[in-house]
Amino acid sequence: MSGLEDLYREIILDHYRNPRNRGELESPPAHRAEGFNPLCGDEIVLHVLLDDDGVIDDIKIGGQGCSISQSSASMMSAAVKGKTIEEARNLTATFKAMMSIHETEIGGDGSEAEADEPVTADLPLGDLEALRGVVKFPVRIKCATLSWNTLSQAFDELAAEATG
Amino acid sequence: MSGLEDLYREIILDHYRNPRNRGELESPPAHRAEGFNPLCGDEIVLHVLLDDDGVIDDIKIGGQGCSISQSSASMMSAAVKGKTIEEARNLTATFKAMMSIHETEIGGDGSEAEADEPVTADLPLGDLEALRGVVKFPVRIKCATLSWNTLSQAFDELAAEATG
Amino acid sequence: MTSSERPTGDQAELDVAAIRKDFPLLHQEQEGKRLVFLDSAASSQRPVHVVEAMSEFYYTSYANVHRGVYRVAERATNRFEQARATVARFIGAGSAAEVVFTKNATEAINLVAGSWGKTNLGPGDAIVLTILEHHANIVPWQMLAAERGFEIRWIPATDDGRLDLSDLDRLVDGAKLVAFTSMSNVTGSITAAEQIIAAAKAAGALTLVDACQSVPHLPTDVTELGADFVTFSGHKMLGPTGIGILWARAELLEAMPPFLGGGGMILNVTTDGFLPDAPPARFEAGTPPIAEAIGLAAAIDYLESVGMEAIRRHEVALTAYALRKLSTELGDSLTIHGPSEPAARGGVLSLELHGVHAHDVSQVLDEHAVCIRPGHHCAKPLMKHLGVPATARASFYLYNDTDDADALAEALVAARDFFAL
Amino acid sequence: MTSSERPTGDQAELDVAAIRKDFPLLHQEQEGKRLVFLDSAASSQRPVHVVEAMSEFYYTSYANVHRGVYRVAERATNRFEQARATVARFIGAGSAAEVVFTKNATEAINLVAGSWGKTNLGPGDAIVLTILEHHANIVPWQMLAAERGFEIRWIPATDDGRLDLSDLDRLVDGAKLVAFTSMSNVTGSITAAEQIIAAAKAAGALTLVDACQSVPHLPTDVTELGADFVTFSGHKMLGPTGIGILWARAELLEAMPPFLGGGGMILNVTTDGFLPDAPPARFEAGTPPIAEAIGLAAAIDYLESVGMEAIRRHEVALTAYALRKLSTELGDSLTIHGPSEPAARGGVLSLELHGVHAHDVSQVLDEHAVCIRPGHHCAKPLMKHLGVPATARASFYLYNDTDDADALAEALVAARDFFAL
Ligand SMILES: Cc1ncc(COP(=O)(O)O)c(C=O)c1O
Ligand SMILES: Cc1ncc(COP(=O)(O)O)c(C=O)c1O
Repeated sequence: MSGLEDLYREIILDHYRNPRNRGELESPPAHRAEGFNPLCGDEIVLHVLLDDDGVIDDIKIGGQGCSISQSSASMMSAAVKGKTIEEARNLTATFKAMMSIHETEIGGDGSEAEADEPVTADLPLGDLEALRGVVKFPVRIKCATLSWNTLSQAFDELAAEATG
Repeated sequence: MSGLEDLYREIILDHYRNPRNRGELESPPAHRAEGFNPLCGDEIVLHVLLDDDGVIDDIKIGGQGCSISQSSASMMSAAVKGKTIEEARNLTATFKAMMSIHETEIGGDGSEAEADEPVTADLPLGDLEALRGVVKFPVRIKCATLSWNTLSQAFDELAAEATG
Repeated sequence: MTSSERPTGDQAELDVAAIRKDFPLLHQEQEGKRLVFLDSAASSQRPVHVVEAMSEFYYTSYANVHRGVYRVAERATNRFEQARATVARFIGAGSAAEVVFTKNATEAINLVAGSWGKTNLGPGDAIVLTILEHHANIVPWQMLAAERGFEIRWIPATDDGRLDLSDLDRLVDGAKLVAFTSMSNVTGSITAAEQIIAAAKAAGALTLVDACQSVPHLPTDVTELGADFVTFSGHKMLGPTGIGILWARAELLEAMPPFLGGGGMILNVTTDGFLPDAPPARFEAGTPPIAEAIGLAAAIDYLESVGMEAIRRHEVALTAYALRKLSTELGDSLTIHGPSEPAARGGVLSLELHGVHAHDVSQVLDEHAVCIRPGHHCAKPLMKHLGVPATARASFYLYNDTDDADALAEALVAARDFFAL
Repeated sequence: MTSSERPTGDQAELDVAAIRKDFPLLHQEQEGKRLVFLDSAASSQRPVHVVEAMSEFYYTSYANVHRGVYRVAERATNRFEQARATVARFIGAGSAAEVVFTKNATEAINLVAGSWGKTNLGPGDAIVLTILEHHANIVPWQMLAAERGFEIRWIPATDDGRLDLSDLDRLVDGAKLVAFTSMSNVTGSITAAEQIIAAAKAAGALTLVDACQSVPHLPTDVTELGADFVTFSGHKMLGPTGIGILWARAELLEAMPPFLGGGGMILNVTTDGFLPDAPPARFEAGTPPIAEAIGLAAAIDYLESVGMEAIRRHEVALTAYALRKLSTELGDSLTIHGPSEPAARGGVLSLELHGVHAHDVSQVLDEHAVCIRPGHHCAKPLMKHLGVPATARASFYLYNDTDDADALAEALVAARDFFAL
């Protein structure tokens, strides 16, 4: 089961079993965003609370999913907390670049375009590096990126609210 | 071209070249009915004039079609003129029985049920016998039966008018 | 691989080894193990007979149907219409004209909604669905309801994923249509179609049976069943992709307006409008799935040569074996959704390995060359009812045997151990 | 059979003999004669590459797509999506997400009518069609117009079966959509797509191009073309039955509501309603034509290996040869509808043998093993315009050559003589 150990690194299983930042925040003031993986039914509910400087003051994760989507969400929450929106977006780009190698092949949902997005940063990913093994299992990439896509969606919604 | 000579008997070509009862009748008093062969675009316009005893006093054929549909219509007009509706229906049943052998195979339009209709008569077909060769060319059966189906439709419409 | 050593009384009726020979995909190995394909509820594999029937057709008799006079076109049309007659006979239809070819079961249901539903449902009306339904039998009705403003009522489900019919009469009262699955694609539960149809008839409602999961696995007689509409797909019954079936009573089809417009469904077209043709042509706009119909007919021939009764008995026996085996090997760590009585269900096992998400279960099983499907199985309302985000679904067909059930159990044990704290 | 004796300069570019080897159906004899297949405008034949690609896929990599975690399902999904990417590249689409798989071109047009049309057309609105249209690009709009009450305007045709664009600006003025064929399936006339699209754009109207007859025969670049919707079918371009394509600009697809509802097109479903997924999934309810997509990709590979430019040049040369040959052999007894200039048309010849109905022509030709199609070709408004009930249509593709044109001429002479008074 060498392939499996590549996918399910110890740190992933740890985040899966002990998810960080699990829960909800009052909304408003927090922004709530919901993401679906239509392929498998995984759902994620994000609550993001920004301070006046656009720094992520708090973030909570709800919903249900597999070890990959849950651990990715957990690691993401830890990684973006205390960061500005821009920093978080750059981290998202870096993470998705790591994941993008195969996403276009199994997407069929326009994800191709995503792969072309300029990667605006090449940040250190820390624990998130553990998810690199997912790339070898293309179907699971959508699990790993679900929470990140939902975070981008939350930022887009916030931006739309601000300008709209 | 032995197969072709079987299909295109001399009498068929004669009716094609010199169609009997070609034209229109004033409607009313005549009943007008229109038939389409959706497969090839052939159209037939029938005018039937009945006398008070339900005898076909006059019948005229309009429309366009191939040698088989035109000659069949021409022969039909000659055969049913002067007959009662019931006699004409019986002749139709006899003719369609001759044609029905393959109609179900190429129909796909419910013609199967038709083949099961009780054949109410086994009348002498006269000239119409010449169309027997059509059975060997299943696609053309619909050409041969178009005018007959349109005649049945005319009778049905008349009956509906009478009762309705 | 050890089947010769074990009692096979449960399923001795089918010669599964011989059947498997006909399915090339099942001959492959993965990581040195025989591939164990347990995903037929999503789509079955197909025997060489089916694939070769299509190839032979393309190589000898292909042409567009219904309009050609030349011999090849006539042959193509005959074989296409013979395929329709084969389907009609297989499901006990009164006539081939009651069989409409669609692209899949989903289109068949959309056709009923878009044609019958659009002309018969409006404000003040109600239809009845069930919590067991596949999205294919939910979303078309929700789309139509949003447009036409009628009510959708839901037959609830029991905890073990069967229909709860205790309130049936009240639910169907005043409804115009009751649309329900004959067998859940999640819990395998076989629904009491006779009872539902009788209640619907008593209430003056029509019935649509989503028979996607039952036609491939059980003998079917639509006339005896007494339903008004029955829908299913070719690809779940050894046939090709790209073809589905709507069966409907002739009088209903005759009264229904067209669904899609185009060539082949008209009597006449002018710039002012068009005159629709009779059914089934009326509902088959455009070039139909010609080779797919030939393939489907070959699939039916194959199923009939094995025997639908025999297939059903085999699956009941195999399901009974699997239920026993899984509970012996996995005990409390596994929940199997659906009826516990094998005769009340098809060979569809929705598994919940406690503490391990279905996705992860499926991933580990793939390492053991066991192919199952994780997810909501396009039945999210049922998932919600069962209180799970997803299940790991293993499903059997005529080419599966107790070896496959054993492999499933073994791989599940490995998955449990891998994810154990 | 005597091709070696005749100059073949016209078409020397394609090695037709070698190409024919790839098409088993063309190897058959009828009444001792080589089969001459001249019905590709209705549906083409297909090379072994296409049939074998599907067989190989069924035998090694088949599973339902998009939801499986196991390797076989992943392979199936990858190949299916690669097929989408192949189609996108072949037609110059901006992204694979702009390619929606349907069951045929007819469904593709119905999809645009039922989704975009239904939300954008209503009383007071107008769309523009042409007299050249196939019923597939007429009836869906007539059905929608009957429901939503908008006006349909018609671009007229010239006597020789081309579009008469003299009044184009007035016709498109205030219209919301101009839907037109890129090449008539009756007269072979290639329409001035650039001119129509420019006029439509100037008027603020969207454009739909029914490219069924051009994509198989001409290089196509939808982005360069500047249309909004382009539709075509797999079975006319060496692909299998059961698959069609809608290409549309991404922004349009994103704004359009679903057409058919079911599995695979949702993000979420509850008993209260559903949330649609993004395109193209939004428009592909139910199990898609999986093997058919694989077959279509193989067909595209084959076409590209021959070269679309080379195919076009071959067909122009062959059409020029056939037009000359037919007029030499049949003179005044034959009318050939459509433009007389080969470069202005595709290899579709609609023949009218004076005094002999198309049905009878086709019947006699079949005795000579020449396969052509008689009828209205699903273009009744055009038939009416041309003043004929039906035409006898011969159509060429990459596997036809001057021998075939000669056989056609010879058989037509026999038909004329047979029916001569
Ligand atoms: C110009 C044109 N449009 C549309 C169609 C319809 O294509 P299909 O039957 O594959 O839906 C055809 C083919 O019959 C055609 O020639
Ligand atoms: C119960 C049920 N209904 C409908 C469908 C939809 O079938 P298809 O995807 O072939 O349209 C399926 C299969 O996915 C099913 O299992």
